[in-house]
Amino acid sequence: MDLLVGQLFTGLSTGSILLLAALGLSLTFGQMGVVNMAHGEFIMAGCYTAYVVQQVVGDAGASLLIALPAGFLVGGAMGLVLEALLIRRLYHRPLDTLLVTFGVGLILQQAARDVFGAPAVNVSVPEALRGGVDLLGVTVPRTRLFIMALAVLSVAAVALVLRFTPAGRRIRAVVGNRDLAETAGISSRAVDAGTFFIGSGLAGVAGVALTLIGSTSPTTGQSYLVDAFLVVVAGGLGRIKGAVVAAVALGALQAVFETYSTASLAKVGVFVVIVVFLQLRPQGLFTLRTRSLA
Amino acid sequence: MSAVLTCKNIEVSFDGFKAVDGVDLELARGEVHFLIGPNGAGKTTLVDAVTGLAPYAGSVVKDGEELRGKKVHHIARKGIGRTFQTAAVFEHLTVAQNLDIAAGAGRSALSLLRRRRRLPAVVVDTMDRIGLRDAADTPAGTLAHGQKQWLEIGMLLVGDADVLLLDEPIAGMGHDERDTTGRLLHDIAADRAVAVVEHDMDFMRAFADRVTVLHAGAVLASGSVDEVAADPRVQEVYLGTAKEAADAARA
Amino acid sequence: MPHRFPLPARLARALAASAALTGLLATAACGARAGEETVAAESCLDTSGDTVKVGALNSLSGTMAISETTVRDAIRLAVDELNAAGGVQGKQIEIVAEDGASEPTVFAEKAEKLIREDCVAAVFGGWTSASRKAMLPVFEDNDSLLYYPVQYEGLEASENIFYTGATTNQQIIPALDYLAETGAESLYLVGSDYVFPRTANAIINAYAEAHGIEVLGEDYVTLGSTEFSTIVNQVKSAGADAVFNTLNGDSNVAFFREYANVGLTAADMPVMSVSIAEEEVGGIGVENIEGQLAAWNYYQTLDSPANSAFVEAFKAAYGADRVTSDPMEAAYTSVHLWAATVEKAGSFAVADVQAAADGVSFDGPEGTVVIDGDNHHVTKTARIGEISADGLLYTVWESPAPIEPDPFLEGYDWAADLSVTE
Amino acid sequence: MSTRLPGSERTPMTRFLDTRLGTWTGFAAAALVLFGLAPLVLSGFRLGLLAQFLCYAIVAVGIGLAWGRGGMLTLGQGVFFGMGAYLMAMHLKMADARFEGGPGAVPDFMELAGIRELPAYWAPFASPVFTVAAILVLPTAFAVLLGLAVFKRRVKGAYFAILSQALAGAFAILLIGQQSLGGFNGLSRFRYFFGFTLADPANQRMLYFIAAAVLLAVVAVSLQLRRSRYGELLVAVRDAEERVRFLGYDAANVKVVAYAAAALFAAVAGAVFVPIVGIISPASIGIVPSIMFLLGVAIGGRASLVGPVVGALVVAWAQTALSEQFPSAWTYAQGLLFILVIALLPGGLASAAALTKRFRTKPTPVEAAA
Repeated sequence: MDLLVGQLFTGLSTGSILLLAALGLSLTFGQMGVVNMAHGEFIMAGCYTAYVVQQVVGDAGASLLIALPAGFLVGGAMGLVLEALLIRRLYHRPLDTLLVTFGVGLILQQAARDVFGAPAVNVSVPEALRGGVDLLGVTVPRTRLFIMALAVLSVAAVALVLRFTPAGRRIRAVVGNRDLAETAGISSRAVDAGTFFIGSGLAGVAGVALTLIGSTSPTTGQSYLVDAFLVVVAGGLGRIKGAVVAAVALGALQAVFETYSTASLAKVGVFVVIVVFLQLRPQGLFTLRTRSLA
Repeated sequence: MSAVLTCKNIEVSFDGFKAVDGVDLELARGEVHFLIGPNGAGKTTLVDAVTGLAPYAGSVVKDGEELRGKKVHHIARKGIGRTFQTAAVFEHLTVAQNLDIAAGAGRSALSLLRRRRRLPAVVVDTMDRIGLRDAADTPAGTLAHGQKQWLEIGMLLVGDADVLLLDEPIAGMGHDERDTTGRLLHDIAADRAVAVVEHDMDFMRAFADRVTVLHAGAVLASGSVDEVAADPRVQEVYLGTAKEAADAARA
Repeated sequence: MPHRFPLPARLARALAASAALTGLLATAACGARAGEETVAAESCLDTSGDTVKVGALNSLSGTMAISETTVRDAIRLAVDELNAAGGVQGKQIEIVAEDGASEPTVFAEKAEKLIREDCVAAVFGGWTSASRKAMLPVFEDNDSLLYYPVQYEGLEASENIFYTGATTNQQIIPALDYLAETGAESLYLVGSDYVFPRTANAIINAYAEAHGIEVLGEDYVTLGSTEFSTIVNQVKSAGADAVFNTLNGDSNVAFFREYANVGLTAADMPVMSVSIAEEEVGGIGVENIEGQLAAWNYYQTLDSPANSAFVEAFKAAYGADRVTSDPMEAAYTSVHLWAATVEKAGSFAVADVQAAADGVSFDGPEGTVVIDGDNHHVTKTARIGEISADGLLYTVWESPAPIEPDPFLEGYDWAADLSVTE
Repeated sequence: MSTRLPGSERTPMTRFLDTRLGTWTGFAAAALVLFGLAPLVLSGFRLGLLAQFLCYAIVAVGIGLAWGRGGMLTLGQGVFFGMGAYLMAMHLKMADARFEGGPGAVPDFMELAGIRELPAYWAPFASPVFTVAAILVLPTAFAVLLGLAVFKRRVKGAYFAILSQALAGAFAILLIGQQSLGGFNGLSRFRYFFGFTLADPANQRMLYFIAAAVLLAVVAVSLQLRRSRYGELLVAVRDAEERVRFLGYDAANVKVVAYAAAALFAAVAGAVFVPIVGIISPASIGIVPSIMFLLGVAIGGRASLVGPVVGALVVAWAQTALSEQFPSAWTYAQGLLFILVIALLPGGLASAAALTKRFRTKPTPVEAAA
């Protein structure tokens, strides 16, 4: 029983971390087909935002509350700049965007190294989030509960924005059919910029949250990126629902593999499962219907 | 004239929405057969289904062979060719290369690995036929819009397709080009079945041998141009078109 | 279109041509076959001038740059000291610096460059075992010298390498002795998935079996992994007396945070780490790791005149906020050991240095170290340190005397049949 | 208006090289430089370095084919490079063990890791013939299987890129966990290469010649593929994959051939790389090294034949030359090169000559569809 609950919790927890990292990607990848390899560095920027805020504010609790929106703004602003300077020019070359943003990621990583130093820096966990809570016989760290709550909150916020705000409706229209949306008078450029802002902002939020459990160093973002991409691929293009299911499934899968074999083999196992899965559903879990071929 | 291609009770649905709902269609050799209907009527989806792009229920039979469930390239090899709304030619290859590829679906692996020594006669003839002989070594991407459409039709001709499904072949063409295209269609329909998805009513009236009107995924009317034009339901649908198009754009 | 031969003929002709060409060149250029004597490349070391070059080969970019840049600083400090004191054999020492870029292949390439193009007398550097393994054949084939300053998994001895960091019997085994002395009867092993942790854990398993200690679990994570939920839960439910931690780098941060967050403390389940030094404590956050143990041979807080001088000189050179750590000290010591050996040999030549090495000693920050001429390792004092609230480590136990190096653990019966698990 | 593909611009030079005389002239000139000039002017060390770079160039030729001509952005070439390298390294370790310890001896690193029994899958690598066959067959077969699995299901574009990247990551992790393949440290310390002593400078020179010959051979194969009808078909698939399907071709097969060829080239490069550099470890084949293979290709011109070769050589040289003086600046430079070349000069250096009037970012249709 303990083991099962522990497993379940670990799966959910790993899944929520993956989800936080992948949510923004899913938006930008889904809408524009843009593979943003610098997304990991936006997460890292969020981590360092948390660090800087904490240096200024001092109190760990207050600084976390400030850092979350600050991280969103920092990530979002970086996304806007990236979109305006580079991605906008490359919309018709999504594969090239992948390499260009990889270059951006390299530069951001090195910049972090030069500004903050190569060693990891410490972001203190607020007193209220230290220690664990006993749930059904297993100790659940509060930081992980916090991250799960944040993931749920982020997904809910994104879903609400997409569903109920005019901006969200425009985004969905562009995802559904870019050309048609344009003929209906929606400026897809403005929508793209907006999406990129939100998607990158979510990376920043993820970064702030991840300081609670992981290290803050120039390479932090990189370690989440590949897994996040796999979530998006498995989840299907542009589908938040798909990303959620895929993240939790991958998290659980990883946890199970890890318990019954080694953590290294778990990574390989997850990859194999995804390739097999794509045999069954080449376009991911949930796909949008697209009418035109070309 | 006998039907080359027979579609029976075709149904295509996406996420519960029936884009094509029980369509019967026969294409016969020697006819230029127009498929018309308002946006969202299911014309392109029907073509997608026949060519293996969209899964469907029902039956498509060509020369006595059921095509449902076959892969796209197998269906193509059965002699069914199609074009797309935006001309799909290989922009970075020359006209001659485009046609050579289209002519060569049956080539052996070894011959593929060789360099092309001379153009097959059918490619040269077809270039004459579609008026692109002088543009043989021009990259297809630099052709004028209409020329691309012709090239695409030419690619089906060299490939020995005897059922041609053309999706808006005159979109963006000038008046003279339309006439040329129309004559070309009749010319190639002599020994083939040609279906044309089109919005342009003048063009349809000038060149259609037979017309099928689709609306909301079903066949509304079918027959000669005059028969169809006289059908009150067709008139009603076409008066409503402007409103529907606006709705679709807002969705 | 010009006439062409059919493909098979042309292909055959091209293949024949390239095969013939290769064959021709192979026979024309072929050198010694296996078993024949080969002449090792002649050293181009030139000692006729006022200066002698040495190489410093550390990663200044890539993932290992964090650690290796600090080693570079220590090497530079030692060379500056030598030069200020009149040089070695009266000659000033000049550093040729190269970046290993955290890539074994780059280490091999740069080592070869230092030896063959720059004609250095010796090279100081390397950190990961992979980098050392990559450089080893280069130094052997070119008959040159490498001074390697980092604790490692042992099981190696080359004529062309001097190992100035601890081997396993100077770090792992004393750490186990300490845990056993303080009453640990069961252990849980957590490590990164590479050679050092796997070898260390093989030793720990053999030791445990011989000393009646139970190993309750053994887990590996990918290098750089930051997901420790499963492992920490397993550690917790296993309830071992202590954890032996061979994690490397950023994984430590995530591990200790998770560890603290599930409510585990140094008091109820201490963690003995072998890769956490002064440099790493800051990133983990002192509040997450206070009271935990580490096993090294040197801490910045060692109380000796030699260490005070070293720490002072280092801070003066690189900034008051810098800390000194074990690998840095070992690198610093290695430069002085080389100089002392050259002085004893009266020559920079590799063969002379090798011949003179046995018994050469240096009174370094960690105490007196002596080169063992047989295995080219050095004697070292083992020290267990506790991480304190100020982020530094303080010695809580040390071996009564410097421990002789025993890289193949020949002096330990229980280690006779070590086997690294998959 | 010109909308030619970057890298396929017609200049008098490329026109000449396209003739039969031009082709032979090109190869002769390259052979003269590689076999004549380079050994004459370069020191033994520099020649060894060049040999290493030539291996990267061999990988680059394959990437040029798969990515530049076939539109498959393969971020996982390190996998095939690593396969070839490890297969060769296993043979070298076996040969060393047999030579020094007699039959039945296990390679030195295994002995140290406590592996006393030779794992069964190692045994066949004692045979040089088996090894060479394995290098030529195994990675290619793996690429074919993987290619069929993904391309038949029409996984393409960014999906394929991400999958190939994840593959590289998974492969590196898998290797790190295999103690019987040297784990994280990889395999190193080779003494003999098919009976020749590696320490001998004359044999090191021989290795250089082998690398150069392999590069020329690979370029020749790639050239033949490009000029053939298959080459045109491959470009057609890149530009409009569905269109090709509607013409009756199985586009997946077309892609698999180019992907497998790229894999074969990478594997051969890896096999040659090992005796030259003396080590292969997971660090050389993971996600980042795999992407770095692309940098040279992009700079040189992905769609051109010689561009990737030149690009790979230039990047490798720049890395060696610059990274020692400015380690951090080199990382910035890498990042900037990726951005500038791909955003502003998608055809790479190969297109720079033809790029006289204005800079174009002409969309290529296949990617808009991806």
